[in-house]
Amino acid sequence: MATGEKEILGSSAGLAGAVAIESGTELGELEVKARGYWEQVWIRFKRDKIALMGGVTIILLLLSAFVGAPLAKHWLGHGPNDLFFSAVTPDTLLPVGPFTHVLDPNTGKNTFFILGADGTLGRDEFLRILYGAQVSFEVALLSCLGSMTLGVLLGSMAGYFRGWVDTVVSRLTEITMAFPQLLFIIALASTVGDSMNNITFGIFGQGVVTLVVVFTAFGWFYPARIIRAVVLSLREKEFIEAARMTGSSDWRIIRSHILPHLIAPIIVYSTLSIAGLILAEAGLSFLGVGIKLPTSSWGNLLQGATEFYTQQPWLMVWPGLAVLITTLAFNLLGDGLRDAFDPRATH
Amino acid sequence: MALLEVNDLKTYFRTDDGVVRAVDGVSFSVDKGQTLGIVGESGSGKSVTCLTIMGLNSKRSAISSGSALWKGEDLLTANPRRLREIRGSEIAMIFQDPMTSLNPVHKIGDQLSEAMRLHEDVSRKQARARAVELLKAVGIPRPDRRLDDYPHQFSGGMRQRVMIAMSLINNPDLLIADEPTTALDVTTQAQILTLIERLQEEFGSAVIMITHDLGVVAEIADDVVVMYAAEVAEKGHVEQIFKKPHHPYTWGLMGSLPRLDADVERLVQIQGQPPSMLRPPTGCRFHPRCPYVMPICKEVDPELTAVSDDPGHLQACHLDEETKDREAAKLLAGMMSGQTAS
Amino acid sequence: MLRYLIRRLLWAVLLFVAVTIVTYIIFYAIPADPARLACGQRATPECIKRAAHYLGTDRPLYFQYYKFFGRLMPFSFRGGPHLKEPRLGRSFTNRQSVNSVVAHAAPVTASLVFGGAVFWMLIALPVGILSALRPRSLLDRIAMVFVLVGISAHPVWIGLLFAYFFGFKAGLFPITGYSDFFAHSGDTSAGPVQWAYHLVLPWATFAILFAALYVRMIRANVMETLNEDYVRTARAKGAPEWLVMRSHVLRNALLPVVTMLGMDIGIALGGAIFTESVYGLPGLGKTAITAIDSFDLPTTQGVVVFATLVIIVFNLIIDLLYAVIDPRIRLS
Amino acid sequence: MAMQEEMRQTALELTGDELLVAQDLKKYFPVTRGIVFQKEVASVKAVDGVSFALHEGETLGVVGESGCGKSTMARCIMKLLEPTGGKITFRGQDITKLSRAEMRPFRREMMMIFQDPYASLNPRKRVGFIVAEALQVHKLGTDAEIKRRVQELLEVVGLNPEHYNRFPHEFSGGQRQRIGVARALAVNPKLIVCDEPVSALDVSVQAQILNLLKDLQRDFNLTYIFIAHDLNVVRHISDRVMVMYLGQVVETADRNSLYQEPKHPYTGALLSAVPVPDPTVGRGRKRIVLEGDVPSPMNPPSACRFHPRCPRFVEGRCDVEEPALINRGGPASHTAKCHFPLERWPLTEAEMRTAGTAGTTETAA
Repeated sequence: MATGEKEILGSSAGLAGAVAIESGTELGELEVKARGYWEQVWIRFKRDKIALMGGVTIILLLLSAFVGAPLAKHWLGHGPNDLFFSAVTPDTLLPVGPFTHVLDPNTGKNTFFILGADGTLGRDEFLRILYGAQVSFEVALLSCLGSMTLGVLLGSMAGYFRGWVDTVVSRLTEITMAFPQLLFIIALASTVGDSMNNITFGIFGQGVVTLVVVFTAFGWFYPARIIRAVVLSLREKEFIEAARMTGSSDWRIIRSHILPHLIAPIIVYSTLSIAGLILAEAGLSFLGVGIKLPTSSWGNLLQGATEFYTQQPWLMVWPGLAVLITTLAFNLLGDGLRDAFDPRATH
Repeated sequence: MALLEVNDLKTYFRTDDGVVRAVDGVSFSVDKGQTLGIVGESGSGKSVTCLTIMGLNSKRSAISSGSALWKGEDLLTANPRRLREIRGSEIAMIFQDPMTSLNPVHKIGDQLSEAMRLHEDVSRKQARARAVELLKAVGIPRPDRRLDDYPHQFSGGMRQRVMIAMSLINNPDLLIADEPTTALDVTTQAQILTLIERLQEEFGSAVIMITHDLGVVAEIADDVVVMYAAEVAEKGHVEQIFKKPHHPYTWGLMGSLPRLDADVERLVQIQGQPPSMLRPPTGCRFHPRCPYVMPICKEVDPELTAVSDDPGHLQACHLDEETKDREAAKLLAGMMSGQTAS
Repeated sequence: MLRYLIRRLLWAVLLFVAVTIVTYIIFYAIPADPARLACGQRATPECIKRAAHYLGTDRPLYFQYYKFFGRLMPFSFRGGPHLKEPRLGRSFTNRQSVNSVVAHAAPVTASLVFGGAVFWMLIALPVGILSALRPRSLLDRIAMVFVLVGISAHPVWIGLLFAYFFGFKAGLFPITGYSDFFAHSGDTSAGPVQWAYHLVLPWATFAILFAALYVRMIRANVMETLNEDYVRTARAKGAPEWLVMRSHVLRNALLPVVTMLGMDIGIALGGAIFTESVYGLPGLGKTAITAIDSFDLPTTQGVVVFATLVIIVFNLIIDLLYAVIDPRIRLS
Repeated sequence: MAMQEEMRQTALELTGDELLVAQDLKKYFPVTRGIVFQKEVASVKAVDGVSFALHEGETLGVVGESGCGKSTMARCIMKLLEPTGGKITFRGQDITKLSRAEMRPFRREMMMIFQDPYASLNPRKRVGFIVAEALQVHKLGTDAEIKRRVQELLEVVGLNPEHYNRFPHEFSGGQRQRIGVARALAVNPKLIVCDEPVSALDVSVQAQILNLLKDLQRDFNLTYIFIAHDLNVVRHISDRVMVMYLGQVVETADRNSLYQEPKHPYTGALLSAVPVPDPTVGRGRKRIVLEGDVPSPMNPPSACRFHPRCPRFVEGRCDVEEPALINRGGPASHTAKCHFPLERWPLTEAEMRTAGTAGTTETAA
């Protein structure tokens, strides 16, 4: 009773302990030993040179898409959608090859096409690839954000509260998985596309919003399944029970015991899903249901290249290579992060 | 000649964090029909010792040295083919976790007869008949029908019986049981121990019983090896170990066990935690936890030497015998007094 | 077992109904006016009205769906005669029966997908198993690079590169076109050899992504199974390594691969769309894309419903197959 | 039925000053089956009518094999699981039906120590946070006060108070269990439910924790419910012991009475199965080996649940009439749920099998 309380509180060593702590911090000893989870993850991640390379590549790609593209446009003096009839060889009707000077009819000056022209309309391939990167990143990052938000919300609710919420979410994911997804996405992109393609909020390319909506609609269920599984297994852990034992509210348990465990899978899955989304955007644009011309995208550049691929094979190399490098960087980063978060995983 | 003679056995594992010395110079021998108990806490290297003898460690990460003479033939240097011949037919092994030790996609009968057909040229029918015989011997009801069942249709205790049947199907000379009852309840443990004892009488096999339970060792072992931190702390006949223990670690183990037949207010507790085998303590590995620690203990690793008045009893401790006799007597007297008090 | 069967079967039926509902909403409720689309470019109000009546879009949505679903059924509702209409309707563009459109396209896609599956398993099985057995070896490292490139490179791009190098430059294989497996008498342009010859590049293209995914999955599964206690038990019995591998490691490690294979073949039916459009194969995907371009709703929808049905049937088969090969499910 | 109810009641003589009383506590887990709509087809009777009373400062040991419902019972008492039936009274107040909010003040009074020292500490949280959680939740003190208190608690359980901002993975199993003890102690609870607190630990460390628990009980006048499958450990720490089998209590008695004169054949079998670390004693006695496995709690045997495995099974009695948990001879507080209790202990296997002179034991009861 009261005596017990007194005894625990009154134990004199407490003060000595506190003093020891302070001196320990001074010596920097505690900092060295008390390595937190995130610190350990970071140490493991730093050791993984390949994953670091992926991360650096991603930063460079983002910079070149959102900073480099406008700069290049400024320096070259023409935009990605400007048409140059002089960039098409008149007798063969083929676009000009890399490193060609093209006459700008507006200014009468020569302008430089680093990777040549993209097709019979004579647009600058290099700038189109840079601006295509913008579109790719916009679609991938926003769709990832959308599907992860939806997925994490539904998945964690299903996992934590079980009951009818779980039933509904689980059945919904099963139904979504039974769809021939690609066909559906294409169909959806074409039916809702007409009304949504022109929504750009002033900053996005045409069709970006449509793709984000469609990808979000079909992308949430996989993260939801992962998160649900994680929360379900967390829920059975004794430390959750221990938190309930102390009288913690649901909100406190979710915030301080469940969420910290979800960050790792969310980060890893997001990184890997961005790679997939970049591929998907390029695919849909290639099929003509994604980003619509004249807005450039790696997918519609690839589509344009098929017309000339026997005569100008380089045209299909550039956008494909851009996709490869970007997705590879995200995949490497994702794999590295997974290993850093869970060193024992076998794959 | 001893059936199995292990000399200065060492097994190190390479890991990302460094070399783990799982077994570090262990010697013992087992005679025909005898039961050897190996006791120690988790991580003391008792399981790895036996896996090394069986050649079942991962070849990629484990390095072993020393020798394990099986009827005079060194198992550590034997070629893989010869080792396979011995495994399962002359030396058989039972593992700790009966839930995961059986292949979930094969029928029990097939797994049993596989063990037999690997070593003997018998027909499917003969192997099946033998399997029924053994399932019966280990006390599985309706064995002929249960042969066609899958492991998940058996309870933990029943699976361990199946494992025992499988290990005995070729009449092995030595049975290594690696904590066979740790995962089981006490009544099931009694069933399994009784079974092993009975079968040992019937089949005449020698047994190595690996366990952390001193009680199990006291009940079924003839000789006992006490392991601590990859080394042998003490070994001898079961009576010697329990009546006149000579190592402070053994005292600690015995004193820390609450007992059914003795009352003590406070248990003897061994301070601290078992060491990491990545960086084992210098000198005697028990010295950081030893209440009798002397300066020499921190520097010199004690040799395993015979107790002066008892040549079969070996121990590795710097403490003088007089103190040991006194302390051991005190410990046992303490337990005895408890016994009378109850 | 029977209970399991019935449950899977009922769930499959339920899934099918759910998918058709969503399909119907996407195709007939979201687009502005199907009737206008049905009339084509120069739609007169009269035509639209007629078309709306014919399509039933002047009736409430649930009734439209009811009719649509009723047509799909192999038997008639309420004992009346079955509608004398093809189950999947008629194309807006050429009034062809969608059934026959699908029937023509399906074998092409099936050839691509099943051939591709054989292709990818032929790569993934040996590479996955060997690299699991020798982690960090040269083969394993090469396999891991292949995996990364395989999942990162765009299938369209791989297709274009293959077509360029093996088709155009080296002239080894045809770049476009499809050839029937069954030759009509006297037709030398068809037959199994021509069929395979035309499909080599598409198969290779199609297989790369899945081969990469499967190498990774098989490698992980085998590595995990190698650490199982029962594998140690098998070794302790004295089983030779090949037997341990065959009967204890692979048997268990490849069980989940079977399920994945079933699901992926179903998904791949839709995924074949890229390969089909690169190589100009008249399969389901190409049909769907052409139909979407010309706002041909019934055809698009027909392809989607068909593909869904195939996926559901496939998953069902896999479920049942799994129950046969895994005693833990069969007997529970 | 009515008679049995009555007997259960008589077995529990309440004086009014109990800290905790459980009456006819039940927890059934539904087994559902269905294709679209799940319907309940059966239930796992994990805890099926458990009653006991607990006085302040006392330790009640609960033993039984895995699956006997001892952990489920602990979670029902802690209200981590909603009991299906029965009544739990804490200090005279019925807490069975309390909502989570109403339960909160009681959470300060009863704490739990968990089995797995790895799973029971959140690996992403510092030790300080873990130990302080109850203090934070119940808003007991400022941050500085809480920090000081945490350090004191770490000291009390034998850990270095400097280590409050380390993570659980930096501690060994035994030290982690000490952290678990510190967490349970933080708000000065009256009752601590220990759910197999030492079964995951090495023998040498197990003794440290047992000694610590005993010291704390002495110092802070704690009341324990101590659950374990190890009879040695339970005997060491308990004042009274309750033996459970298939969700029911089969025997309950003072420690000495139970271990020296078990009445229920199941208790006898358990006691004889425990290996004794003494070669002369251990080999001298005979184990009573029970046949078969524990039946499924979904479909427990009729009448006396132990009858299919019982060496003293009498057909027509044990499988027909359920015995009551009442005094079967010996001290008044010693109750057993058996028609044919053991006459004395130890018994040889042959004596065990002869189900005694049934009539006399019944009348004696």
